Amino acid sequence: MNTAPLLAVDGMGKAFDGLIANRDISFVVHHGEIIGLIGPNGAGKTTLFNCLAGFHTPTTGRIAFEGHDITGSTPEAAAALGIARTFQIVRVFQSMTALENVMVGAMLRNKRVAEARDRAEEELAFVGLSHRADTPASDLTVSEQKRLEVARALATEPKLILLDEVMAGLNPTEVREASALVHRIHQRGIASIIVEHVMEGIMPIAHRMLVLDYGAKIADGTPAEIAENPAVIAAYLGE
Amino acid sequence: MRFAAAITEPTRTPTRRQTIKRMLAAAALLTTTALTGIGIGAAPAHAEDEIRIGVIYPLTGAAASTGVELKAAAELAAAIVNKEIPAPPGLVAGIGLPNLKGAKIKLIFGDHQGNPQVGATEAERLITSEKVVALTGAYFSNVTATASQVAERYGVPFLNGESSSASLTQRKFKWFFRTTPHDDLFVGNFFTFLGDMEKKTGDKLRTVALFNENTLWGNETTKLQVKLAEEQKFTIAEKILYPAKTTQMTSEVQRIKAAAPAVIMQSSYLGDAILSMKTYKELGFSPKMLLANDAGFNDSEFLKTMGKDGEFVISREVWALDQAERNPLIKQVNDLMQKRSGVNFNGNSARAFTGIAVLADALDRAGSTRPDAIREALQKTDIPASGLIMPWKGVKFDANGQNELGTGIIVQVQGGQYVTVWPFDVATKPVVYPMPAWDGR
Amino acid sequence: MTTGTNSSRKAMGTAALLALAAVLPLAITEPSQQNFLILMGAQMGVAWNIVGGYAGQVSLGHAVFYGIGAYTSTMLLTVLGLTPWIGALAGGLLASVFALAMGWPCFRLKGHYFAMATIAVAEIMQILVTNSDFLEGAVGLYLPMDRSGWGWLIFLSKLPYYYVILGLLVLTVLVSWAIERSHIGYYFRAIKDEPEAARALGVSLTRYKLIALSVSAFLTALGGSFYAQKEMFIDPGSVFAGTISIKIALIAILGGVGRLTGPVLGAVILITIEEYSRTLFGSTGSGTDMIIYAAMIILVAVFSPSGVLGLLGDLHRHLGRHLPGAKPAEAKTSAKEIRP
Amino acid sequence: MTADILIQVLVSGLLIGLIYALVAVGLTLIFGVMDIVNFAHGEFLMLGMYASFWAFALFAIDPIVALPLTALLLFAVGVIVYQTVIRRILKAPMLSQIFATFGLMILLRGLAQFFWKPDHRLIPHSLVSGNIALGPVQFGLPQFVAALGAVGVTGALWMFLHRTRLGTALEATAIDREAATLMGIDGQKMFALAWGIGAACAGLAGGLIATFFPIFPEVGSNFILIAFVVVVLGGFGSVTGAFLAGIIVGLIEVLGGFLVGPEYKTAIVLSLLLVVLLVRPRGLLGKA
Repeated sequence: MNTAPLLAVDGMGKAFDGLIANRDISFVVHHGEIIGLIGPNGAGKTTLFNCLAGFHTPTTGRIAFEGHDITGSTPEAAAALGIARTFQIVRVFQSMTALENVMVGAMLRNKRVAEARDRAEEELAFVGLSHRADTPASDLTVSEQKRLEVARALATEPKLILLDEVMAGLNPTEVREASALVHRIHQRGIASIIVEHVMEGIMPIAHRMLVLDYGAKIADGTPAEIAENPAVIAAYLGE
Repeated sequence: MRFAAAITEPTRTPTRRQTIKRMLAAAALLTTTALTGIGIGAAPAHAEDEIRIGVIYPLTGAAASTGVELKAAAELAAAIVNKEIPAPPGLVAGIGLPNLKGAKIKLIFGDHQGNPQVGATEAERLITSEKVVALTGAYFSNVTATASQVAERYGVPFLNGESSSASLTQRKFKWFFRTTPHDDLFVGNFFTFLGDMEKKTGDKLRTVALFNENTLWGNETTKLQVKLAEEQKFTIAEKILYPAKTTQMTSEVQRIKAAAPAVIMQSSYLGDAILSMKTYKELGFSPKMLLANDAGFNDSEFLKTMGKDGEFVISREVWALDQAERNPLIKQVNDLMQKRSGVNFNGNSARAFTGIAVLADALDRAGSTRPDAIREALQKTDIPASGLIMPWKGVKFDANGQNELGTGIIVQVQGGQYVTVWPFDVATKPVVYPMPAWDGR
Repeated sequence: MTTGTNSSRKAMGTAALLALAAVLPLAITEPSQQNFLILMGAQMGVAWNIVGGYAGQVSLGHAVFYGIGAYTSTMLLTVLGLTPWIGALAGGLLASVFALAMGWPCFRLKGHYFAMATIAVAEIMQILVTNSDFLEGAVGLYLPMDRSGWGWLIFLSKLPYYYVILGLLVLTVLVSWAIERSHIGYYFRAIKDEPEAARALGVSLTRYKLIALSVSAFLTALGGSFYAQKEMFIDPGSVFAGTISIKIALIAILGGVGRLTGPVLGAVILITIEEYSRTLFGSTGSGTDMIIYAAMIILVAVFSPSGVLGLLGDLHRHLGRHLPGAKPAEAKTSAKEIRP
Repeated sequence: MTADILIQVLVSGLLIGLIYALVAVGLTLIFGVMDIVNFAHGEFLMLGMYASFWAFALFAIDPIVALPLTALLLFAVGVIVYQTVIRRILKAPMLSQIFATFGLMILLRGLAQFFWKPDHRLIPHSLVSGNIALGPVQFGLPQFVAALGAVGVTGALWMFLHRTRLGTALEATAIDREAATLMGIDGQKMFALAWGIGAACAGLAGGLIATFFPIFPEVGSNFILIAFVVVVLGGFGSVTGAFLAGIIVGLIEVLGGFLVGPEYKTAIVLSLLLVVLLVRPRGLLGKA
């Protein structure tokens, strides 16, 4: 059953007031795959995320999720279909505890508060934050807040999770933990696309890498292939 | 900047100093609240021979200047009843309260701020905690409406001296009495006056513009004016209800100017009255006659602020100083007012004075402070014209509590004074007609 | 400490407060001391808090719902002779529908722009009603005094009104409490904290903001119907006034927004100050009452920016820090406890 | 309707619109610099009117001559208000700030009534009084001078913000408070300056309006709603936007009042505001 791609992006482009952020991007993501999305600053990675998650409407091209056209759908519709995301700059719900944050995610599939709480507790345990469940989210460290966002996204029971720089600013131990977390997400059968600057975090675990430069896709292949791709090297060195 | 984010409690922990400061503030706040609460909660001790009357006026807010004036008039009336000031002979209530063994009345004032709910709250407070035996006020018709229904529920007489909304005495209330004539009579007078002027001058004054403020008073007036205009074959060239608290009246005056009526009938409170006069002048517009419906145009402040530009305005009134020629009481009591507060009476304050005087008269005849006794006395009120400072035929209430003997006069500003110009038999000066153009003054 | 025990403790506190309010008239027989203005203020504040506090959408035009409630029940009573029990319900529904119609476009606006739009809608509505012949325009409507009793919700004495408004307050608090505990309450707070993140979790901003506004509108309209029944005269200037909108918001802000008991506390303090400064100093005609009232407001804003409940929170935190054996971390969480 | 009347209506609308603009620029400036909505702005206007009145009544100084004095006085009031109240609520939640400026509004009204009585006052014969007639079009000299003053003051404010060091610093603070602080601009000083200038603008407006409008403690409430509408229509924080919006609001109000009916004139202006907001959610020239 996993033969049809989970996500198919075809010729997608996005322009803001004439400024082109994404151009003619096409790729597919299969069920459970881990995709690394890299590129220099301003290459259009976050714009691509925003288009996939329904925050932006692409100017051209199509996005299909499990065969359904979701081009220009809303974030809430994308979430309902099974696309979850985290934010580059963390956006936890400041007035809530860590547990309550995750409960909001869990409520997408189950509106009962008690059941959402159970579900949220599982996800907090999954990311290793059980001991901080009743701490106000605003009192968590940045690294904890990032994990909290992951737990919150997972609680929506997604098929695809978009992780925006979850490893930025972490120390080497934390990076290893984060990599392990991504791997465990994969083991649950959830596909992920990971925007990351921390290469040592992403290269070992990604099944495939996408490279963007100036809004266009310049490479798509295994980490090993990417590492030797002249265009990629040029893009990074030319930075 | 988002409200949403801003509402979130600041995440920083307050320093200890701040916390202490806040605690002190909280303590101060709560203590003050509690203290004021106790201060009010304790029932005031009254002297036995003191009869308390509740008086509700707008003492803060947009109409505060009028309210303060009414308060002064009411206090003068109380002083006369209490014989702190010798009363001119013949004045109603001038004899004090002999049937109550010379008891003194004490006015307890309440401030309704122009707000009907506050008016009702004040009425209730005055009745239940201040133990007043009767209420008077409240100037604004809509506040009188809510305050008097509280009195009705508690079975306490409410004597209204200066609200002119006709509907107030159509409610079949048992405890509500009104000394002033209401808008039915006033608006009727307008048209009679115009008819009389046509006969006198031979001019046609059949096209009128209605220019009224858009609250209860102006709205009711408009309805009556439309009705009477139709009945008496007047043409309404323009009908404007303007919003209160306006910053400009240009569009209003432009419309009236474009409609070119012979007469403007205007109902405005003070601020709007001044602003409209300024706008007439600014746009160089003067109709043959500006017929104002009391209120702002007759406020003591109106002429003081307008100076010469207020000349020739014609307004309906219930009181004028020049009526002293016919009734010496008017001048005598006005002198007392001058001496005490430094201002002359006007229609509003004279009616406020009369309200307290009529109430005191009823109190004395009741010989008791029981509400039903006072009510009965009020129903039997029969004060002759000679006892009043109003140019009325007297005070006598009909079944709805409306004074049947009230009349109106029409005055005109001439030489910085309001002079009576109608009815012609009581007029002291002829009408200056037509109103001179602004550049011809 | 879990949220469960926390919120049930709070619910017990609120219940105790309301129970106290219920027996208060037995102790205080002086009618003017049975201050239901406080209860009316609290009811409006709690209703406003649903949209302005929990969902963080600051409406400064709530008078429009209040007015719709007052006019609907009064028109149904005077024209059709319908009991206000039904009239108030109809008014609430109408206000909800109006809230949906106005929220649909207005919720596209953010922050001050949204607040300003709500002011504009309320002012426009006031002008339209003022000029509507059908609604008797600026003249207003009198309620008939010849009927009374529970069927007509018109009473000659004050006590029944006290219990009606107390009941309405209880209903409003219960609705608010139920929302707070349900997924809707979590969604409201999520929308207020981080709207974009909430959307990413499948929360439809428009839908939940509309829910917040229409529930709040419904309850506010019930308050308006009550006003009409109590004062027995309404006109546009007294039920659609902008000052009502501001006061409703002030009550919630003073007590602490987004907390169940905040507006109740806010009403107790604000209305008390307002009433007593007026009764003590208002009769002088010198504006002293306004000065005192205003000074109090400024003091609260300056010294207690997150409302009196926030102040109590600081107090709690401060004391907690100095209790023997209390760890700072615990003191900190305990301060958060009073949050919903 | 003849062309004459239309021109007359438009002229009147333009004149009052310019006055609205002047009242609103100070309000929008304060908002732009520090994101605080000042509910007491109408009361600054009121204080400006009273300053003119007392200068006239006590020292026989004409309101027009007294303008610099009025501006200085209100500048001081603005700074004092900032130092005593606003400075303490800078970091407070937005709602508390609303609460504080609302309290300030009531306080200033109360103080005005306490010290100057609730009476309506008018400056009877200012230097500028009387009418100007241009063919069939007539308008008051006071209104004309006030409108000119509005253009002058707004122009001067614009020049100040864009052509002087201090003004540029103020603008920089408005655009990005933190970046400005990093550049060595004293934020506190800028805020105090914004309140001073904002209040001074309201004071100047008061001085100009005082030549033809009655003066009383509650007069601010006549202007505040329109001032808010102008600020929002122009876009919070945009001086140029407020200037344009003032003119638009004045024209629409007078024209709408004339054509549709004066009872609906405020409703027309507010509806215009709503329509503009639906198309441009940040007003005409508001910052994103």
